Amino acid sequence: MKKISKEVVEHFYTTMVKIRLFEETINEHFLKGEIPGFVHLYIGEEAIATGVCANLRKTDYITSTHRGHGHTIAKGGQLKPMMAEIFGRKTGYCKGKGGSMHIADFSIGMLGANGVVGGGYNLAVGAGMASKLQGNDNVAVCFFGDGASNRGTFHEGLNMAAAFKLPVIFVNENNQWASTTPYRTTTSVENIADRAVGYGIPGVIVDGNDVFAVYEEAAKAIERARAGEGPTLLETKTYRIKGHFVGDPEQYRTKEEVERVFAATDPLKKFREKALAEGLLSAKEMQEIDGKIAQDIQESLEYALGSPYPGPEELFEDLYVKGVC
Amino acid sequence: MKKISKEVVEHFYTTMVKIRLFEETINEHFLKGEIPGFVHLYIGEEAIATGVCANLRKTDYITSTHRGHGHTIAKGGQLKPMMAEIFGRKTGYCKGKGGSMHIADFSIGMLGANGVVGGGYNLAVGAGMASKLQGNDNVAVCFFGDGASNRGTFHEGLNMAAAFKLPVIFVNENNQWASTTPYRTTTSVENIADRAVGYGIPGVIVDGNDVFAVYEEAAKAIERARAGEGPTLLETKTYRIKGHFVGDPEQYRTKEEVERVFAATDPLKKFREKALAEGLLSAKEMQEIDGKIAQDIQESLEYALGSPYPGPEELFEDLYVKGVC
Amino acid sequence: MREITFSEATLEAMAEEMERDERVFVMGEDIARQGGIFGQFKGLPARFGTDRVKDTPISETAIVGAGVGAALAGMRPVVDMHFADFIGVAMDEVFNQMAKIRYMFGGQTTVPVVLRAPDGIIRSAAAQHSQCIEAWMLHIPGLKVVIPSNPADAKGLLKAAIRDDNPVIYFEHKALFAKKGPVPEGDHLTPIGKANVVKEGTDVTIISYSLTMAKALNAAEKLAEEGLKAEVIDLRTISPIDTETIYKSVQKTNRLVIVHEAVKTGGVGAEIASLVAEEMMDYLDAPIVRLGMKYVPIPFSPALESLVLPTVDDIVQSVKRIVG
Amino acid sequence: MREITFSEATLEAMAEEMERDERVFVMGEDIARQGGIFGQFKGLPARFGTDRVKDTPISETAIVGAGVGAALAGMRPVVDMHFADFIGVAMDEVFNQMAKIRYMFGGQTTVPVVLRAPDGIIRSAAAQHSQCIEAWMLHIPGLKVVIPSNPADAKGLLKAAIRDDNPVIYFEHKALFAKKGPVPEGDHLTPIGKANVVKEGTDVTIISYSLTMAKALNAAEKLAEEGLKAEVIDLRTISPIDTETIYKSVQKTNRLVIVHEAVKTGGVGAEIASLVAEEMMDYLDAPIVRLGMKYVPIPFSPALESLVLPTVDDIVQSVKRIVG
Ligand SMILES: Cc1ncc(C[n+]2csc(CCOP(=O)(O)OP(=O)(O)O)c2C)c(N)n1
Ligand SMILES: Cc1ncc(C[n+]2csc(CCOP(=O)(O)OP(=O)(O)O)c2C)c(N)n1
Ligand SMILES: [Mg+2]
Ligand SMILES: [Mg+2]
Repeated sequence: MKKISKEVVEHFYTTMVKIRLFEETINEHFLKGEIPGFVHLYIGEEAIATGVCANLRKTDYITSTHRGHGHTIAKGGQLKPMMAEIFGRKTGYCKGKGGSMHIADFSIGMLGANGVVGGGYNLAVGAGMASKLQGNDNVAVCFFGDGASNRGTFHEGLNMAAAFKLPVIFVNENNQWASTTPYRTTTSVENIADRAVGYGIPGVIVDGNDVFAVYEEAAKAIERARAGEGPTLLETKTYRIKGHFVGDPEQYRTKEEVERVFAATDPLKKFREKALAEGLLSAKEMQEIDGKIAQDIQESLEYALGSPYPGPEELFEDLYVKGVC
Repeated sequence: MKKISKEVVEHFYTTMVKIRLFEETINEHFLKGEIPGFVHLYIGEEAIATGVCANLRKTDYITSTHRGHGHTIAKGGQLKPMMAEIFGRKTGYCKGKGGSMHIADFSIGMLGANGVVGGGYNLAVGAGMASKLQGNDNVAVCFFGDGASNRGTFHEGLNMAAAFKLPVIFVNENNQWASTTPYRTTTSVENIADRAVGYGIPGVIVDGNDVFAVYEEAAKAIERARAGEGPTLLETKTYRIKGHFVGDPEQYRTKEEVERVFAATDPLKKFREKALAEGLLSAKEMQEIDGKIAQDIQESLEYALGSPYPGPEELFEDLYVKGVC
Repeated sequence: MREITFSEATLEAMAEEMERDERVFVMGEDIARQGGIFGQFKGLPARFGTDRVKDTPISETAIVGAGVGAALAGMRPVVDMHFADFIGVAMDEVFNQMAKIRYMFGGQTTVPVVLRAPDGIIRSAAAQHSQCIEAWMLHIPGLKVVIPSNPADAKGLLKAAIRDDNPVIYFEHKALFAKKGPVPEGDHLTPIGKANVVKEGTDVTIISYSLTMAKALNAAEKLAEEGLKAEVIDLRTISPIDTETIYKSVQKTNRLVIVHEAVKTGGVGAEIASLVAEEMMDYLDAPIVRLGMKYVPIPFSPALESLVLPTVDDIVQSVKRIVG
Repeated sequence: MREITFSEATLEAMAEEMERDERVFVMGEDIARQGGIFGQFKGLPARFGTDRVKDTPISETAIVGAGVGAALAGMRPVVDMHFADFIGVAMDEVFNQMAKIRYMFGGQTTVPVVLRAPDGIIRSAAAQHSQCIEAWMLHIPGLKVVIPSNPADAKGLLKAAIRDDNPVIYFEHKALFAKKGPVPEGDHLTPIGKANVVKEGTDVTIISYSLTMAKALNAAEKLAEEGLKAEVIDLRTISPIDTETIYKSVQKTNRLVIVHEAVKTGGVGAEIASLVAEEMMDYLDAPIVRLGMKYVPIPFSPALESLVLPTVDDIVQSVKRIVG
């Protein structure tokens, strides 16, 4: 494993804590009935977006899912417009038109969360195609779930990316659940990465709860893509700790199972233990980060709650670009 | 290789000759401008449908493609209603409503040719699901092209069949071309059968120009399916000898290439040589079959040409089943 | 009569039909383990087993396509689309297979599939989880399309759809699932193709369906307070449209307002308005009015979402405008 | 003016726009090696290379989805659907991605994609290769939809579509590709959203578009022989509909016939008829008439296929009926 700079280590921790706290805050306010729509939390999967995106530049692209807050934060999104968007405010990323399932920040190459499961593959393929046509070395990362791996778009996207050697990295977040449905009951292979063979591309499996491991494997795949060698299918193994959405009655599994798994896999706990054991970050440094993030989240919350809702005059705005031709 | 009875050997030859002559007849009359619509010929691929379907019962199902005449004949379809359908006559299989791209014979489990490339996978999956629910051991065979293997339905169909262990055999006819496009320019793997790994099912490659080999491999896959062990992906390697459709200008390849390949791969020639060399059928026996088939085709042609076109009163027939509820 | 929820009514329909005919089975995402995301399949797996109440992969083309294939092989599948918005994923299967197989193959077979599609706005689910797309289906010969507005019709239409030998798209509004209403005991069927004159009147015909029916009836009450007698028709079946009932009503009232949740432009209201403009022009004493969703993707923020739908007041004002 | 075919006109449009803007590229099945199944891409690969004129796998969701993705990343893709009938395969990409991305994300980005879709009946291609589905697209806020009837508009609308920052669906009738007509030299653009009054008249307004325009004009000639002056409008843009031009014409002629090849029920004619029934009722002296495809999947046999479309005589008779 190559040496990781302290800066990067701090970035890992900061990003993961930011995601965790952001999601906990959302959870709390959703349960209070303050947040409209449906919200899917990224708690327990922080290491994946964090590890992958730590390798990306601002000009690289990502496509996201219904569970997209973590991806946006990891790609460099800002807390205030995210929070405001989730609360349906005018100051949100999408002026309140998107909500939790449709957050995007095109200024940093975050091409949007997607309410259609498996809707992101081909968008990422297209972004990769654009990079190739433009002759730059930007890459596109597509995050997708285990459930999403059974959509036909998976196949069409991976084949096209492979056939055209496009700079796309397909990052599977195998959290073992698709809503109420356990992974192996509807998916015919033990590992999603096994499917890489069908496209003649590398299929890699990594512990999705270990940010260091994710970072390292993603780095290889991204370098490969930048070098024009085509796509990689990277499977990150994790577990969905929370309900599918906030408010999910979770009648399909026991609390005990979830708690047992989480105790063993919590990526933040894992990070803290390793950081302390290997002297990467001190307890004090981590506490400082915790405090700083808590404050940022609090500020973003106040920003959101203090922001107005969009007004009727904005209803037809942004539908069409005007004045062309 | 297990011993094949003389009856089966005769069936191979009869069926392949029937397909070849049928297609040549269609070709001739299409070029004379007598046949409406678009016609895709099965010439050069006769061994595939023949070898596969020789293992099937009347109660088994097949789904077909735009290149479906051979599948229908091999499954036991009748020449007269086929011919009449292709000529748009009222006595055709579909009363003239379908044409070459939409021939079906539900009485023998031939669930229809499909104008949508890749439209057949899920129909076959559904038929397999029905067999399983009904508790019988009928199987469903889905024929599909190399080009079709890049449709998302391939993925959804194979995953579902594998996850539910359905009695479906996916028979790929890799004729190296999807319309004007050579196989390897748009498909990311050397063999379609490589994709079986992505579903945890057997992927088998066989010489699609050798009816004996196809028969044998298909037999294994079909037995497996009947025994409740789930689907197989069987790739049959062949070559598209004719244009994509009758009238194709074929500007994308040379006549020489095609002739060279055909000389080496013609499944009928291959069969005849082997039959004579191994004493399976005599030249005289084959001539007799040739003569009999030529006569059958001629009769079906006369039947078609002598049949009336559908009348205006039939336009709204068959749209809805009436009188239910 | 006993009152049960819309969701319970569909559950009864499913259970009775599965009991009655072992060829009936149902598949879709998340229907077995938790009984459907709106609870509309609760208890069925325990009763009929998970072979006949099947959780599927997230593979909408396979769900619909295999439903069609199973129907061709003698079954009577009900397939669940989770959200109507995802029909787009399987549109080829609906449009080029399900709808055409019988006709294209000369009537050799039947295609008895029911596609259940929960639609409509609920709880700010935003642009990709709120849509009503019944108008697309109306434009596809070979399909039947039904859309109940209350628990009794929810049961009756679902049972009729399952027994119908034609493919039927069954839209059910997400915001209706929890609504209660009287439902007859026993084998209650609602005929496909028959609209329901829910309230008789002489001054204007208001046609609606699904969740919006409540607004139409509410508007009719308000109008009654002002002495205006609205006839309110629940369309119930989108395809085939019950022109007889519509024409009869317009002949009586000479005025027509159509209200639905789907986007107004290119919606089902356009077909109804056109039929009347073609066939009943001489009976019309005023312009036809269509009310429907504004021409935007459905925005997330409640502040905007609340603006896209026609309101009771919109209906009342429209009627007054054309009656006045 | 020089005369070129519809196909050549689209070829000029492509070449000029690709020359002008290097962000423009095109992908689809069978477009490079043989120049498109209707020859409509002939010569482009030699001129612009096979990176910018790309043969794709048979993967319609990837063709449309990657087109959208490339647009988000700064390109201006043109994607070819081979046959409009296959849009169903990629309907989710069209409906839930392409059409909604700009609005749903609060106007952060533009989605300059053109989707070319050859549609309509030609040579008994039967149920799955002959359809016209522009009405679905009209019902989807966020899209623009154009549909030329002649070579000049084919060029002008395609160039305008490529330059438009909104997603545009460009329907082109398969039976038009070989038709010749005058096309201005140079940078000819046809404005999106403007209908074309092709022939002025006072007795009736006939609205049509695409291949059916020829029948409308033919009918107008026949009517002229009988002293009836029809005003003929080529809609050219399906979305947004040019209501101004339509209303102006109906105010003058007081009678309206709409003709298109798409299935009549739920077709674009329904929207036009409804708009007029809502806004122009006082000007109408007769029932509106819609003519369109009969309510069946398109049958193969020429004996049946020839019965499904409205004829010149249908138009003439309809006009006479409402004028008489
Ligand atoms: C095309 C489509 N089908 C179904 C759904 C409903 N749905 C939303 S999330 C989800 C489960 C997704 O599972 P997975 O891909 O594993 O992602 P996870 O939620 O575990 O992150 C389903 C079925 C959808 N949004 N889109
Ligand atoms: C969904 C869809 N996309 C495109 C087409 C147009 N098309 C018809 S046949 C064909 C090529 C099929 O190639 P392959 O699957 O290899 O079958 P083959 O013709 O070689 O038997 C194409 C692109 C279609 N009919 N359906
Ligand atoms: Mg998951
Ligand atoms: Mg092929």
